[in-house]
Amino acid sequence: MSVLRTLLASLLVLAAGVTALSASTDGFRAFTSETARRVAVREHPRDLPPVLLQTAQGRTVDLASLRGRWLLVDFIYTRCLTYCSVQGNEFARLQDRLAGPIADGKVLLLSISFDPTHDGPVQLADYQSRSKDRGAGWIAARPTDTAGLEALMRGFGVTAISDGLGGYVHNAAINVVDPRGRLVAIADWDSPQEAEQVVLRGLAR
Amino acid sequence: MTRLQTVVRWAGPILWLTLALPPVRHALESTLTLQMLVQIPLLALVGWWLRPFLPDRAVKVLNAWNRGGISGLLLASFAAMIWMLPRTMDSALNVPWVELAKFTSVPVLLGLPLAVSWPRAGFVVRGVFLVEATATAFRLGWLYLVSPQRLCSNYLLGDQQLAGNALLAIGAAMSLLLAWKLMWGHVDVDGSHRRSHA
Amino acid sequence: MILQNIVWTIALVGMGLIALGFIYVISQAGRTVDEAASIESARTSGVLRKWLFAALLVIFVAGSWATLRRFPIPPQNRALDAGQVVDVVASQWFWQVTPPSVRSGSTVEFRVTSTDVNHGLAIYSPEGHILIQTQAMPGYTNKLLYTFDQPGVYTLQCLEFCGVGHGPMKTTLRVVAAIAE
Amino acid sequence: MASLTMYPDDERLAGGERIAFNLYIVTAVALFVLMMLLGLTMRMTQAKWLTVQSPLFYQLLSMHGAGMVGTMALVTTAVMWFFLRKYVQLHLWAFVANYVLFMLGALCIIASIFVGRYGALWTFLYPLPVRGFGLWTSNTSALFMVGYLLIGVGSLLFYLDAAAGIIKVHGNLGRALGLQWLFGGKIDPDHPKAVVASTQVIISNSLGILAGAVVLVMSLVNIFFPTVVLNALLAKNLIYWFGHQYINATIYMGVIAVYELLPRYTGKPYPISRPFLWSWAASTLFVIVVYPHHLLMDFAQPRWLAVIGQMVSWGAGFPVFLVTVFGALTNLHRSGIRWTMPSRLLILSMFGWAAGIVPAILDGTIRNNLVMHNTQWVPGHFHFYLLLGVLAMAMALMYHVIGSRVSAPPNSSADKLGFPLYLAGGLIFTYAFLDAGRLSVPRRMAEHLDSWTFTDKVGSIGAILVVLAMLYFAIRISAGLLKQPSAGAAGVSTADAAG
Repeated sequence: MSVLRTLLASLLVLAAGVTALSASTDGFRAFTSETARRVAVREHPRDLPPVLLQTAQGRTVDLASLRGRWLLVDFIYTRCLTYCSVQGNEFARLQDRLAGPIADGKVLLLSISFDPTHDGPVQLADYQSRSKDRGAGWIAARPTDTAGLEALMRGFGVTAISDGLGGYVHNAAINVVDPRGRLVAIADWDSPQEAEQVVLRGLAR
Repeated sequence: MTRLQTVVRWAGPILWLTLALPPVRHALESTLTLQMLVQIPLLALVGWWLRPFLPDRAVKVLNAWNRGGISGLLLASFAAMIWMLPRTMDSALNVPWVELAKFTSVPVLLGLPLAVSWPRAGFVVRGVFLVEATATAFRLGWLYLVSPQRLCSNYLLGDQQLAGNALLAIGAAMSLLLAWKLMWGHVDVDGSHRRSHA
Repeated sequence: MILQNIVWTIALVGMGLIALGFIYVISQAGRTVDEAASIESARTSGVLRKWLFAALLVIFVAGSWATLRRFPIPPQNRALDAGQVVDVVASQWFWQVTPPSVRSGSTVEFRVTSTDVNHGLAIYSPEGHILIQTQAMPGYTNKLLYTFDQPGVYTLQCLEFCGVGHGPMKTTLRVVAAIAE
Repeated sequence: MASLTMYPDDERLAGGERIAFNLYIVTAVALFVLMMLLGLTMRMTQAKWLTVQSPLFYQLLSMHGAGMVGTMALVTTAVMWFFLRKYVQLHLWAFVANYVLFMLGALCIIASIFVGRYGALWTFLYPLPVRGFGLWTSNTSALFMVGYLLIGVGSLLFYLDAAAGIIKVHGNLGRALGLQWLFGGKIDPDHPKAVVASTQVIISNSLGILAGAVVLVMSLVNIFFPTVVLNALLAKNLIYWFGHQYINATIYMGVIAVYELLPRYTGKPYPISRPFLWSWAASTLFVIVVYPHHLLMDFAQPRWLAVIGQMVSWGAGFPVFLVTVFGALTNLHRSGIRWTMPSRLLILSMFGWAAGIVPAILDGTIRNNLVMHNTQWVPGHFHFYLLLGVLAMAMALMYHVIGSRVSAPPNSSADKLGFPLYLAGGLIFTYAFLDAGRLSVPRRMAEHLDSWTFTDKVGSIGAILVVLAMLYFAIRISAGLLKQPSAGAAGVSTADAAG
């Protein structure tokens, strides 16, 4: 009798266990929180918070006011010597590849610093020129206050942690925001083609 | 009940509360290695020590559904699997309800079932469980070492690799220990049946 | 005599000796003996086993020394200083060999790797027997040394199963006569 | 002398045991015939007597490899179970669970090969399973690997149950191996050889299965998450460590039949001795550490591993030649043996193992491996000791058992024809492989040059003879097993079989 009961209990545990595993991995797709973030954004686009940003030119812009065009957003800090610098180059290259839509005012690139205490307009402008900014359609900016920074980090799901050497390690990526102001896709930071595809597909619709 | 016995009986809840204290919690979650190989195992230990709080009648009922400890060990295995995922360990730091889930489910669904089931498990069931656990340590360690990117947004790559090496070391230690015990040690094959009190 | 024939001869002799031992014992198996003879034959068997052990031990030690004294695989972690270097890259299912020809008479270092799965590089003589080989592995470069004595067209054949195009995965290596200096 | 009783009572198969044993054996002999037919098809394709397209050829090769290794393991597990259960308590459920999991695993493997067109061979050498070039998908490879995992779990259950039984009687595995008598002390003359051999298998193959469980799951992770790239050399090491121990365990399980049965047929006791214990202790260590001889051509391996591979390969000859084969021949010498099928097969198996190890040792030598590795020399040597060695061991037990079921000894005139057919076919078949190795013919290749087809043709002829003999054996053994045991059971059949 206890054999049958145990068998039944084990089958129930098995079913519940597989269900729980599946639930906690979005159906065995997301085993890391970064993948989970991407799956979640793809399936449920997320509205962005209204946050005030100060650009490299010193102007103040509301993130919400940038609606009406496609935004490619990445997060940086300008002291970064490793891949953030490459991120900048990738953005400059995207300026070339998306030159047409940028000229039409349909696409805008936006680099946001999560290290606003250090990254003022000067540092941001320097970052852009170091990255060979083509001069059109790319804004580098920083949030104007801590609350804004937190709202941004939460809204985009960005985690930056200290690397123990005075710098940061963060889940770098290219975030795609549609004209309605919703985060709709997240692409690897080193595969701008992927982000570009999403934008071009969106523009073609 | 002597004082010592009282302390022993309450060791589980005391450890539970200690682990939940914010400074302890932050310290043990400051690196992946600490969370995975110290905090979660200690939470499982809490569950093991909660065993005396189960009423005898409940244990009796459970035992009827837990021949050879199989269903209990299966439950513990699934709980362990879920808390081995980089995603869950990562989210526990950012999402309060995940952290709460960890603090409750690891003791209740991992440690406690182990405590209830292990003494009932025979040689074969224990063997399968231990071989699988050893293999899992090797697999996870290997995985953490070869993953090209960080598996947890909250932890550094170096930390992840430290955890990987630690897991490989744990796997190796478990294999050697098991091999040694089986080859030269004393193994009480029938002990499980004799100790399987209600 | 090429190595393959030496190995074949040793194998035939070894297997033949074992067969002879079996045939001898089987030919004796039908006979039964009395207690005394049985004890005597047990004693003989014990002595024989000691001799067999000694013989095997001598073969083991001498053979190991002879075959390992000069280690047959070149060191992999330092420069080999061979006169010629050929890079060999294996992919499903073709070889990239640069340069495609070498000179005879001086040592060639083959640097062998793979871009995808495990392959095996075997160098076949123009007569069609394997001269030497190594594995081509993704992520590793195996260094092989060989000196061609004769000019001619040698074949490089894949020798590790690598998918359906494994058999036809071969190319040629030209060995030209060394220029007299 | 209890051990010389032809059919002792404690070996009788009662009720469920008989059904389980018959299931194992009938399944195994049927699978052997089928897998041999696949082998023959491939050999005839190489001989250009048949046309099989390359994709199908490699599917057949994958099936033949996985199928033969699995079936060898299945049938020798039955040998181990048959004898070990006399000395320690084994649970029938573990024996049956192994069978059920084996069959489930086999189904996965068959489906992945014949439905999914998997063709990355039984070694699933990383990363070939995920690079099928459209012939097979990664999911197909995953199914194949799940099949292995199921079979591995089955073996593990059986070994753990056996380990429990052995430890209960002997305290621990070290004492079961007889390590306490290596350097002195009076050896218990009743210490069963079957326990010693089984213990060795449990130790080494559990390690092998552990390695397999790690590398299989990691390969699965790579299949579903291609960004997780494994180290190809590490994966290869683990695969060969697992594969080597898994196939070698079949020899060590099978040889139990020789230890148990040979003395009954020669009528001479076959006592346990210190050299015997030394040989098994050494074998236990050797089989665990010898696997690098499969990676001698991976120059990236540390040199010391290659040296271990060669020296231990050579050293492995000592226990085999000096103790088991020499002991068997001593037992046979002037014993007045009556030649029936079991006794013939037992002696053949000793010859197959001993002679087959010669080309193995030669190939395990680094210098020779440089020209022999991955030629047909390799299948030459392992077919030698699997076909003429291990399979003969297992069939000796099968014939022995059916000897108790019918009223005549297992020695019909058809048997008298079948045995030499098998032996001659086996020798022709294996020597054709070895000679092809001498001629540098690669193994595992569908397309053969015209200059290679001579040995292919000779090998095919040998294979045809083997298949014919095996087909006869399979029918004969299955029919014999399905007969009811003779009415008088043990006592009566003793006289029959000895007569």
